[in-house]
Amino acid sequence: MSLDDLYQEIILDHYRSPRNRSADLDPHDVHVHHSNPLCGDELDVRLRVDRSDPTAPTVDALAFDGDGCAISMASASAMSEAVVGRKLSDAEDLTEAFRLMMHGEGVKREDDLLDGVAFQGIAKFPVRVKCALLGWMAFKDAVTTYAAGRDEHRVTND
Amino acid sequence: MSLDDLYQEIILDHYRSPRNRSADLDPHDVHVHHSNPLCGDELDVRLRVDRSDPTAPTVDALAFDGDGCAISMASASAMSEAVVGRKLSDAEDLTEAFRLMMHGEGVKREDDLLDGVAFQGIAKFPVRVKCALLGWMAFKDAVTTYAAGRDEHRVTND
Amino acid sequence: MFDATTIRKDFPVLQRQVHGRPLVYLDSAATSQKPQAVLDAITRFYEERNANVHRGVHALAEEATEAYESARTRVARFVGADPRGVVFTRNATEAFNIVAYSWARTRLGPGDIVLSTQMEHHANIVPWQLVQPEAGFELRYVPVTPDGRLDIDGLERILATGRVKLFTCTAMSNVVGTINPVADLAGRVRAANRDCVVVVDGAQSVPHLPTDVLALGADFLCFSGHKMLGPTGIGALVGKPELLDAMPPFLGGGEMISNVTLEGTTFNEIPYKFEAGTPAIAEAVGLGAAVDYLDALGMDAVRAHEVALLEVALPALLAIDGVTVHGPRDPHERGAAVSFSVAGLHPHDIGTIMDREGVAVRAGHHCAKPLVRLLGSAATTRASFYVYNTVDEVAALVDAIEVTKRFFNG
Amino acid sequence: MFDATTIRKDFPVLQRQVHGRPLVYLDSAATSQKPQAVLDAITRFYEERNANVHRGVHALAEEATEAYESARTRVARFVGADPRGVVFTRNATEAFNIVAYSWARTRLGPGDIVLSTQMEHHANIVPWQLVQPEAGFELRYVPVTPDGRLDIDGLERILATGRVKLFTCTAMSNVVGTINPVADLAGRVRAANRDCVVVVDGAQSVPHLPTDVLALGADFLCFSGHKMLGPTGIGALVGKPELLDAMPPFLGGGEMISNVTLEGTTFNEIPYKFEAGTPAIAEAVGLGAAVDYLDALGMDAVRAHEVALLEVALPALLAIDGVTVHGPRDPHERGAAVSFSVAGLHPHDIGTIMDREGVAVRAGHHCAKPLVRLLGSAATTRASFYVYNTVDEVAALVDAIEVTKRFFNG
Ligand SMILES: Cc1ncc(COP(=O)(O)O)c(C=O)c1O
Ligand SMILES: Cc1ncc(COP(=O)(O)O)c(C=O)c1O
Repeated sequence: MSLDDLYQEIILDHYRSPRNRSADLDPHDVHVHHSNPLCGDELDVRLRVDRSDPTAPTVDALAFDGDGCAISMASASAMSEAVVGRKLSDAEDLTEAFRLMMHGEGVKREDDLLDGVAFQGIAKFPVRVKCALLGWMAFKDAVTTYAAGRDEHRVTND
Repeated sequence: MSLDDLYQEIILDHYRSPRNRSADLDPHDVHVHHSNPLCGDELDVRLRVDRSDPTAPTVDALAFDGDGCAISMASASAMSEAVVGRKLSDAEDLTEAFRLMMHGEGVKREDDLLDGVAFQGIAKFPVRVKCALLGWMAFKDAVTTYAAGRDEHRVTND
Repeated sequence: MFDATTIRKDFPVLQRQVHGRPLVYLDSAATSQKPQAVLDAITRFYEERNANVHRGVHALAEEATEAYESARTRVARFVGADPRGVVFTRNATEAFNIVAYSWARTRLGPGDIVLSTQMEHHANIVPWQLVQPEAGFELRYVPVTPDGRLDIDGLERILATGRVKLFTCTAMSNVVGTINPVADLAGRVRAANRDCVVVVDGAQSVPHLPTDVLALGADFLCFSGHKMLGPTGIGALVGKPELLDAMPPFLGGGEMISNVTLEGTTFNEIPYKFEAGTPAIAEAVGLGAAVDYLDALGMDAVRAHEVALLEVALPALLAIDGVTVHGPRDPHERGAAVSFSVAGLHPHDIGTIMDREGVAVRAGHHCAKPLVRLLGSAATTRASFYVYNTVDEVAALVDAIEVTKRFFNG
Repeated sequence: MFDATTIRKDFPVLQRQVHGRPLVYLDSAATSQKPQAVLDAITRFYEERNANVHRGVHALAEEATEAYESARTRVARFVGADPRGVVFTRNATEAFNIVAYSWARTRLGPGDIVLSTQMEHHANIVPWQLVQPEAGFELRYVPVTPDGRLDIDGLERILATGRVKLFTCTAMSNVVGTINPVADLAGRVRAANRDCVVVVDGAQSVPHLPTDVLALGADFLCFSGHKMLGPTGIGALVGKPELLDAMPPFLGGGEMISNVTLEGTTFNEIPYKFEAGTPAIAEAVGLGAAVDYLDALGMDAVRAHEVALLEVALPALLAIDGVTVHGPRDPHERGAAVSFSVAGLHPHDIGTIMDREGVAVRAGHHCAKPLVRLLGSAATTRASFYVYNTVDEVAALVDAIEVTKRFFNG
């Protein structure tokens, strides 16, 4: 596996020109802060939910901000593109597909992951897998927090 | 160093026919019990002191008894022969000569040690040195205990 | 086919001469010898991928981490455990201390009983004694019968108090060889108190018997690498993950933390929570290779080989005038550590003379003084067998005892 | 003559390629590589005289004991200590825990202060935090100045309370490289409280500087074998014998006892009192060989070599646009662990790209989060040098940083 596979053009592009990266999202329904003390990564995810169909709330908008390595920031950026517009339940399912891919268990929903697929090669670098997962896990937590009727959550991952 | 050096005829003879080995000594001035819990050796030494010259008390009689390996029992036997009849101070000095010999620091008072000299070779077997010292250290303790005006002492040596 | 004569060739030290005679190594219960495969695994680790583990982003660090964690997985599989429940320690002793300090000391108090047995190695006595004054529990011991077995009635009497919160016993005695019916004992203690924690000393059993920690009914299992063909400096505490999870950490430092601030610290997940500082990396790799070696032999075959040796050794020893053998006489009820006494001779002298004959046995209390004292002496002589010992070596043992008797009895 | 190019040949792993490039190993502050002499000492021990130590009467047991105790004597001499005060541990971390559990926990209470510093490795923070709630002492930290030194005024202010009973600091920072004036600090704390116990973290200094524990004014000195060319699984707590003597034991088991009965136990003399169970025998032998190797090089020459490397490396790093070097800039005031930051780049990414160039550096908090946080970041990149590193490797480091910058900045 070459360097280019690890930081391919797509990942570098998200790193250099992040999508949906912003210090705030006004208004938002839920804000989560995730940190990884071992790496020192810090990530904020703000999520606005569209409840126009009360039986199937969707991701109306999402903003992330943070401090971390190229892979964690690029992955959060790719995540933001993949989940906006999706039903929460569907986005959660997509998150699980990404997680399984990062644990080397094959690629499902390849088309829906959009640029997220580019992170597939990182599964071969165990110490970097957590970086790629950070944004997705924060999103998942945001959905769970929202579903529990709360609007704020701080999590420390190892 | 051959087996014969370790358990030479002299040592085997003291082991098979111990001198001054007896469960009691009547009367005696002081009784010490030494044990070495690591080896499981147990040794009693009873000492009678001749005070006819109050400025120079001497070893009137000594009896040892115990449970231990051939080397410890033979060495106690050889010790008993070497110290009986000596002034306490002189016998203590002889004990020190034996101790130094066992630590490989040369042989002093060779003639006075009598059969004790036979144990010299054991200095080369570190794990057995404590066995050879047991009787002599018990004797030394008996003298110290007597000098302190007491008549009984129990010691656990490592 | 299991053939000790072939297996011996894998063990460089067994080519050695001692006092001009071929070494007959019968002290494997103290520590085993190491096959070339284990030495090679250690050397190769240092020559090819030595680095500190966890969190390093460079290739060597990744490879070292992979080697270390793969060893954990193989050790876990060897005893039927979840790798998350395998904490690498220095030795079995440290494993007991972790349970004593982090579980017994923090959970138990006055009114509770920690129940050990009179058959235990000091490693399974002293840690409980050390934490007992602070915790305030009562420390009791299951009695041992004259033939070297646990006294089940004695056990039941103590269990009847309903206060036994931790039960610990060895799966195989290092002195009398007895194989204890651990699963049955665990059942009894849990029948008396459902929540009783069961600790098993596997220091002798894991090297010599097929082991399944669940089948044993053990909450914790402690063992050492150096007795099972592995290097010194490595052992394991195998624990139920949920128990380890709930325990406070023991040693503090790097690796075992999640976040450190000057005000306080959060801890890493298990098993890392109990592995403070740079671990014994090469040693874990060596233990992994030892487990592979034993797996290739097959633990059933290892056990069968030892039973076969015992079938020769026990009658041969008993046939020597003046020799007493301690512990069970049926090879199927015991391991290959055989303690014996020779009338009128002290074990130290026996050990020394036998060494002159090239036969390495242990003489002393075998770090199990309470048990040896029960046998009515302060010391015994112990011959212990392993995969590389042969029937010829049993004969050498018998000959050396005869030489020793002649030497002292003139 | 000290010649790193010749010395390198003693280290098999340095012949390795990584990602098709020669390995440039700049992670010795995490763990050092091992010379052939150390690997041989370990292998020879197992091939020629492996046995359990102490009390065995057979030849192998005597030889193994001799090898183990001779290693202790040489390690003691290496740091100017009495062998009775050298306790073998798994690593520096365990050494700190012994002092924390057996000294601080049993001696200190409310009103007392344990004073560490903000410059410490987690091994010198977490053990004090772990025992603090039980003991009730106050745990404080000497502040660190922005240029990575201990704040002496801050120290004096805390000392002025008169309540500091234990002072601990590193002799050399593993992050910013700072060499602390330990003897001077020890003098200050003892001037404030004559009985204050001084603990020194020698994990980085003992491998890289000539060490005399008395000259340091240390009551306890903690270090690890694996950072000083020795194997994993071995380290040392060096303590004043009279202090160790008076301390209760920590881990319980075999070796550390004098007599065991079911009612209670008496303990062995030092250092054995603190070495429970079968020790890391081959690892001690390996550490003895490492100490011999360093002695043959001469610790003054080792230090001079590292200063020479720093004289090239520091200006070269500072000359790179966007690079900040943390800690003292005068090579004579610092060790060879050099942390740096590159503007706009995350250390993990730097470490990964540099690894692709064959350059092994560490990225992260280096188990010293409080200090790294003070430096204003969550992580740094660290290059650390040792006896086998050359000026050419400094050039490789600089090149790799340039490559990394180009890669991310496009
Ligand atoms: C300054 C310092 N102290 C303590 C330690 C802990 O050493 P170990 O992990 O070998 O216990 C280290 C090593 O990382 C260190 O650099
Ligand atoms: C039954 C038993 N338990 C515990 C131990 C302690 O093992 P270690 O000294 O490796 O910690 C031993 C080894 O002597 C043993 O035989």
